[in-house]
Amino acid sequence: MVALLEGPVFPDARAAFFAAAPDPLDLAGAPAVDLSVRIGSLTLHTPLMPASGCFGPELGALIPVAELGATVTKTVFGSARGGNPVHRLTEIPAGMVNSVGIPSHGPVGYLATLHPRYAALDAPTVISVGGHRTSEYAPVVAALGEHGAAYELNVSCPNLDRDGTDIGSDPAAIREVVAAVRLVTDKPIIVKLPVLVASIAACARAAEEAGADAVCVANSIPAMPLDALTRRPILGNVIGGLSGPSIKPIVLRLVWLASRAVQIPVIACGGVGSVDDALDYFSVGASAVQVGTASFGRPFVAVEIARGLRQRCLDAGVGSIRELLELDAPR
Amino acid sequence: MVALLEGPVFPDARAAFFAAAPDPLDLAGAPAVDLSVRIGSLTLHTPLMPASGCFGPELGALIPVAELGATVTKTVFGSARGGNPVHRLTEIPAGMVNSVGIPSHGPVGYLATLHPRYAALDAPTVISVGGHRTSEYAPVVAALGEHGAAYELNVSCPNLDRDGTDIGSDPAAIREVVAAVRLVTDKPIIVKLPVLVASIAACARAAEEAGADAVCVANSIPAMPLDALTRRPILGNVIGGLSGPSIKPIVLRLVWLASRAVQIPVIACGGVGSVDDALDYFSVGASAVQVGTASFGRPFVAVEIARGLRQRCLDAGVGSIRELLELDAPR
Amino acid sequence: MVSVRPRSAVPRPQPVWDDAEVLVHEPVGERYRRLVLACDTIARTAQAGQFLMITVPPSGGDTILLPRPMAIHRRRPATPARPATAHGPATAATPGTVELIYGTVGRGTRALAAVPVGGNLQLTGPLGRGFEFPAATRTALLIGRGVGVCGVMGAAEDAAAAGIRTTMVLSGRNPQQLLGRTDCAELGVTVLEATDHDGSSDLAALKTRLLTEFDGTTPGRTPPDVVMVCGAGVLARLAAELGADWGVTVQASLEAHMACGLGYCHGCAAPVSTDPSVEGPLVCADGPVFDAVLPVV
Amino acid sequence: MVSVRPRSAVPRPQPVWDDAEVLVHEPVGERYRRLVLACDTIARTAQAGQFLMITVPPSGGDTILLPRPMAIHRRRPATPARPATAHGPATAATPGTVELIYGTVGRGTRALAAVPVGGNLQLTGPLGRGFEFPAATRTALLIGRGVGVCGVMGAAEDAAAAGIRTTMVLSGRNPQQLLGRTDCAELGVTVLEATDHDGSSDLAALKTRLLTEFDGTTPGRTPPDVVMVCGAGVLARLAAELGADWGVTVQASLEAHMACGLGYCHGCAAPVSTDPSVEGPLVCADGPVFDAVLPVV
Ligand SMILES: Cc1cc2nc3c(=O)[nH]c(=O)nc-3n(C[C@H](O)[C@H](O)[C@H](O)COP(=O)(O)OP(=O)(O)OC[C@H]3O[C@@H](n4cnc5c(N)ncnc54)[C@H](O)[C@@H]3O)c2cc1C
Ligand SMILES: Cc1cc2nc3c(=O)[nH]c(=O)nc-3n(C[C@H](O)[C@H](O)[C@H](O)COP(=O)(O)OP(=O)(O)OC[C@H]3O[C@@H](n4cnc5c(N)ncnc54)[C@H](O)[C@@H]3O)c2cc1C
Ligand SMILES: Cc1cc2nc3c(=O)[nH]c(=O)nc-3n(C[C@H](O)[C@H](O)[C@H](O)COP(=O)(O)O)c2cc1C
Ligand SMILES: Cc1cc2nc3c(=O)[nH]c(=O)nc-3n(C[C@H](O)[C@H](O)[C@H](O)COP(=O)(O)O)c2cc1C
Ligand code: FES
Ligand code: FES
Repeated sequence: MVALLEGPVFPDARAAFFAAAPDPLDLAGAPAVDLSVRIGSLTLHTPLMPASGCFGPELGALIPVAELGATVTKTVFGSARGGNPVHRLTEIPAGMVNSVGIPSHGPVGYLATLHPRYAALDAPTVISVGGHRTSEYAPVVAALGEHGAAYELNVSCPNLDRDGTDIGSDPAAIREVVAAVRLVTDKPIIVKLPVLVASIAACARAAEEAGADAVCVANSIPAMPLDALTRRPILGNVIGGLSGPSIKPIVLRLVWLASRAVQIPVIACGGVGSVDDALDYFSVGASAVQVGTASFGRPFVAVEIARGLRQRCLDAGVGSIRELLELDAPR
Repeated sequence: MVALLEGPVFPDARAAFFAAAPDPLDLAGAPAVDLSVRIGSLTLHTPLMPASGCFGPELGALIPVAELGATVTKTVFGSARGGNPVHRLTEIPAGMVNSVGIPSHGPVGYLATLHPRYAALDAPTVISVGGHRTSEYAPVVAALGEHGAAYELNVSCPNLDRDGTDIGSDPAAIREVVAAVRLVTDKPIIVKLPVLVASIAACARAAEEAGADAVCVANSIPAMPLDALTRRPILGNVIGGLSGPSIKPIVLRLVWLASRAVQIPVIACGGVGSVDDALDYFSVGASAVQVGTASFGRPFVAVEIARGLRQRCLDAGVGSIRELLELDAPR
Repeated sequence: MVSVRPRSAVPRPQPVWDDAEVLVHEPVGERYRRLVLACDTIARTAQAGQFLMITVPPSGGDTILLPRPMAIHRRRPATPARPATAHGPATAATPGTVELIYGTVGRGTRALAAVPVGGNLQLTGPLGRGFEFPAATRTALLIGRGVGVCGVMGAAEDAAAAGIRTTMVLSGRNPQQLLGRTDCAELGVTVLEATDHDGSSDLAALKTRLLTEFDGTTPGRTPPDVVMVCGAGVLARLAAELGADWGVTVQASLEAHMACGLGYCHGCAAPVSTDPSVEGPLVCADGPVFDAVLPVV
Repeated sequence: MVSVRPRSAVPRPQPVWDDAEVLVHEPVGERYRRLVLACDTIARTAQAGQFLMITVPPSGGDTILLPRPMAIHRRRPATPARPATAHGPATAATPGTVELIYGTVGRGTRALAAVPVGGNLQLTGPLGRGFEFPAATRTALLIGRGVGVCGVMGAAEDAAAAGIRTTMVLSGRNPQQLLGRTDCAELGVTVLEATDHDGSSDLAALKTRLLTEFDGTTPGRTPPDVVMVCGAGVLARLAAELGADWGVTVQASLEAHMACGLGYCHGCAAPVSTDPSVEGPLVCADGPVFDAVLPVV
């Protein structure tokens, strides 16, 4: 890997956006807006973070990362993986489908190349960890040592010890993964659940009972985009993950069910691209949201949502999102 | 129930459409196009049929039903059910969400009221059968006696004997349902699988091994539409099934996986609204398609697709959809 | 409480699907749009209070999947060409048309608003069970609010044809937005305006006004023989109260989210069943017009 | 085979995001459209062969999620206002602009085509590692096909500024559709046209022609010091063959489906890795310009 950003910084075009961050002094007299959220021992000052795979330290020079609650890395696996053949992604109406396949340099490679660049950003780093057996997660977390502020366990990975169905579709497998990781770290554990499960409530409860500090609901939905003309699969891997606006109504239900099933915070992920999308998820029980697909076209969208949430609270004269939702909700 | 259509028929506005049916005499000299498909002992002359819940005998007066391969009834349950509270459906971008809740008069009520009207139509009737326990399906099929040309088992129903997860998400439960129904009928059995399953291949194989003649892939996807202004659930049941164009890329993958997993025909169902949608499904292995949501706005769409498939074969000078796809597919 | 009206002696017309040309499509005030569609069969057969399912064509990149239910505001059957006679000059044949008025509220009606004059709209109709005057009706009170006026205007047409003396309450937010004034004038219907603007649409105020208007003592002020209502649910209740007071039949047109409009999708069941194993009546097939009575306490 | 070019001594500019005004947006022939965007920083800093990620605004009901990668065809840095002098009249300041040319192929570029002059486009750039002339380059052969011409035009600009004698093959379906003639004339680049129309774009024909053109014996016909190519994959192979024949460096610009353009989404890895545990280079960050060599047999 060559380092991407070598040159001088020309901040002119970005000055206005960076400057737009609300000046704390302006708020004198206004109610104290508290958007902070606790994930285990970690407190995020705002409930906005990027979705795994949809953020990189390269963005540190383009957006005010300090205005995010955390950053989230692309999933790190135990061994080196090259990822999937081309094409690895495509856009379809109201969504994109990706089959990047999670190339990874393993935890050692990650710590050597990417982590220092994450650590240099002004937000806690959530390291996403993957595995193809329930036994593969804990060693990666252990190898990451004390790096990262929290771990997000991506269990939307085929379980090679069983029939290749996702680890996250099986509550027992989730339990095994989380229990093993709990033994090697005291840091917050987030379990990121897949969509294609018989019972999201059972999966979320398995994560909670095994010691997770939060669940993230959900990952992209497996899909198979075809070329309109040739009818051939567009993706080199044939199947990819559908993300973006079209999955939101599906994920809303999962977040609602999960947040009724567990006491730990539920982080919503799926099709968030606006303040209203975020508020929709908060209204069905989410404590925080992740932004994926929307940030490719609008790299600043998560920061904008964080600012927008604060502004809506200020405008409404309330101090928290919960109060805002109560106001919003007509009787 | 009052009978809906009491009055005289005014066929003028429909004459042109009915007349558009290709005249067999016109085809002299053209290759014989054979679109027929076998589902167990039943042969459909064309691979087009409506999706359960999206057709009624009322349409017999509006569209040339004889041009469909079959009709499919709304799901019949063993006991009377009133269905869900309002609203029962809504439209969202690229899809609709319904929580009708499958009101049913039970098999006896169905045979007394609806079945005679289906039987009067010029296409075989596939009766959709549902249940909330694996033991509930066979008695309904038995009660239907010799009526109907085939049975479609809707296993996207919460299993009240277990934790309320869908019967169709559990291969063992699918096996129980199909084996029990197989004992009470010799007619073709189609098993209609849900989307939210860990392994569609395992579910399809369970159906095949227990004696099903076809699988239908898939049902609508559970979702939770919120009112844009109030952020309250739109549906009386909070959760409904998402159907229409936005689920097609998700269902394409399921059809592809299912048709590689079993030898019996796979009937595709999800977002079909055009000849190309149908061909996309055929190209990933489907043998027939069902049309649901698209037919509300365009009641004649399934007939149009059936005609369009035949026309494409004629235009290409081939005799079957398989040959058409081979032509279409560039090397 | 609404209940399904007893089966009528008059058969209902068979719905057809049609590809109807848009003859007029224009704004009506600030909030509404008028559509005049050429559809002979429907113009000839539709009964008062019936509706259409309109398939909204895609607009921009937005595809509308479900057809939208719309009341048939006016029916104008085709007239044949007539040669000049001693009584008047020659007239050309006119096509049969129906007129709709709708408000743009969401994606579907916004896309509908983009359909050009000269374009075509696919539709199914006439649908549902409409209003029907009880035998020997001589006077009628119709109540419509907002676009609900369109739901009852067909009854005003029938009343005019049958010589039934009719009063119509036109209710709405403000005087500028009231629909139906010209139609009522054309049909010889007495209009009572009721607006939020001056408080006259307030339910209690309206009730008092109607009880005075039809006080039963002053000649020409006897209560109507039937009340027909379409609009907000609270108006149906008001009508039911008046009907109970006056001892006359009340017919109310309901709305529901619909997919098929024909009676098979079960999307539109009215929420009136108390037994969970029994479904409420279907607004599209058993209604949209129901008998409205006060719930028994 | 392509490989990542060795790290350059020249630092790459920091990408910025910008909200650039659309100054020109017009058809170019039948298939393409030209966009001129006001973006000072990018016009000043972009290197030859770099690209932008353009966020396509929603058009009609259609929202485009992923930004679209587009080569920077021309860079025109801002010029300050100049007072009249003995040498000439006063000139107004001009803003820094970049010019893009694109073909409308799918949803994204169709929606892009709807952006009006005077509107704004959000974009990130300049991105990627572009073309770089090896030290002491005196002559260069550039090859572009279709919109691929835009990928190499920046190198022609650099060559013109550095006094490098340049020939450019403009390849395309037919003479009317060839892009870049005016640019080449302005930059003093010798043009060789090659079209499918008359068969001159045929790979074998083109190769023979280029080998003759640069036969190494006739004076002024010595092989170029570097070959730079952008367009179809087969052209990169042709260029690599020529480079091998002539013993000179070949740089090829590749395309890939992209989401971020910055190097973190891994959507754009080139399919050149043979070891499944090793990822191919990222077209957006390690390229789009790579060294192209013939595979070792
Ligand atoms: C029998 C009947 C007659 C009607 N007549 C008229 C009329 O003459 N003029 C008029 O302006 N409106 C009429 N309506 C209401 C009209 O159908 C809705 O305003 C329209 O469907 C809204 O669609 P939308 O996409 O703009 O709104 P959205 O809110 O975006 O629609 C979302 C979904 O909800 C449904 N929906 C939303 N509001 C209603 C509603 N009030 N009734 C039924 N479905 C709704 C839509 O059909 C759609 O499926 C009538 C409704 C019924 C049932
Ligand atoms: C570095 C680079 C520079 C480019 N420069 C130019 C240029 O100067 N002029 C020009 O006309 N085109 C250029 N392209 C190609 C251009 O990006 C695509 O034509 C465009 O993305 C197609 O988008 P669409 O939505 O219209 O097509 P669709 O086929 O509908 O797009 C579907 C998806 O595939 C992607 N995609 C499809 N074709 C391509 C392609 N050829 N390259 C990359 N992604 C693709 C789209 O970005 C989108 O995600 C360049 C591509 C790259 C990678
Ligand atoms: C290009 C891309 C790469 C992704 N990589 C990962 C990943 O490495 N690990 C992971 O858990 N999720 C990954 N995801 C899924 C996202 O984190 C997110 O769950 C999903 O995209 C849904 O959110 P969205 O609709 O906001 O995009 C990826 C998504 C995209 C689009
Ligand atoms: C209004 C409505 C009612 C439905 N009722 C049933 C049903 O009774 N039984 C069933 O198996 N599927 C039912 N479905 C699901 C459809 O049969 C079909 O599987 C789904 O809509 C996906 O297909 P589509 O995208 O073509 O609509 C219903 C769908 C809709 C929209
Ligand atoms: S709208 Fe389908 S049953 Fe009434
Ligand atoms: S486009 Fe994201 S890594 Fe290249």
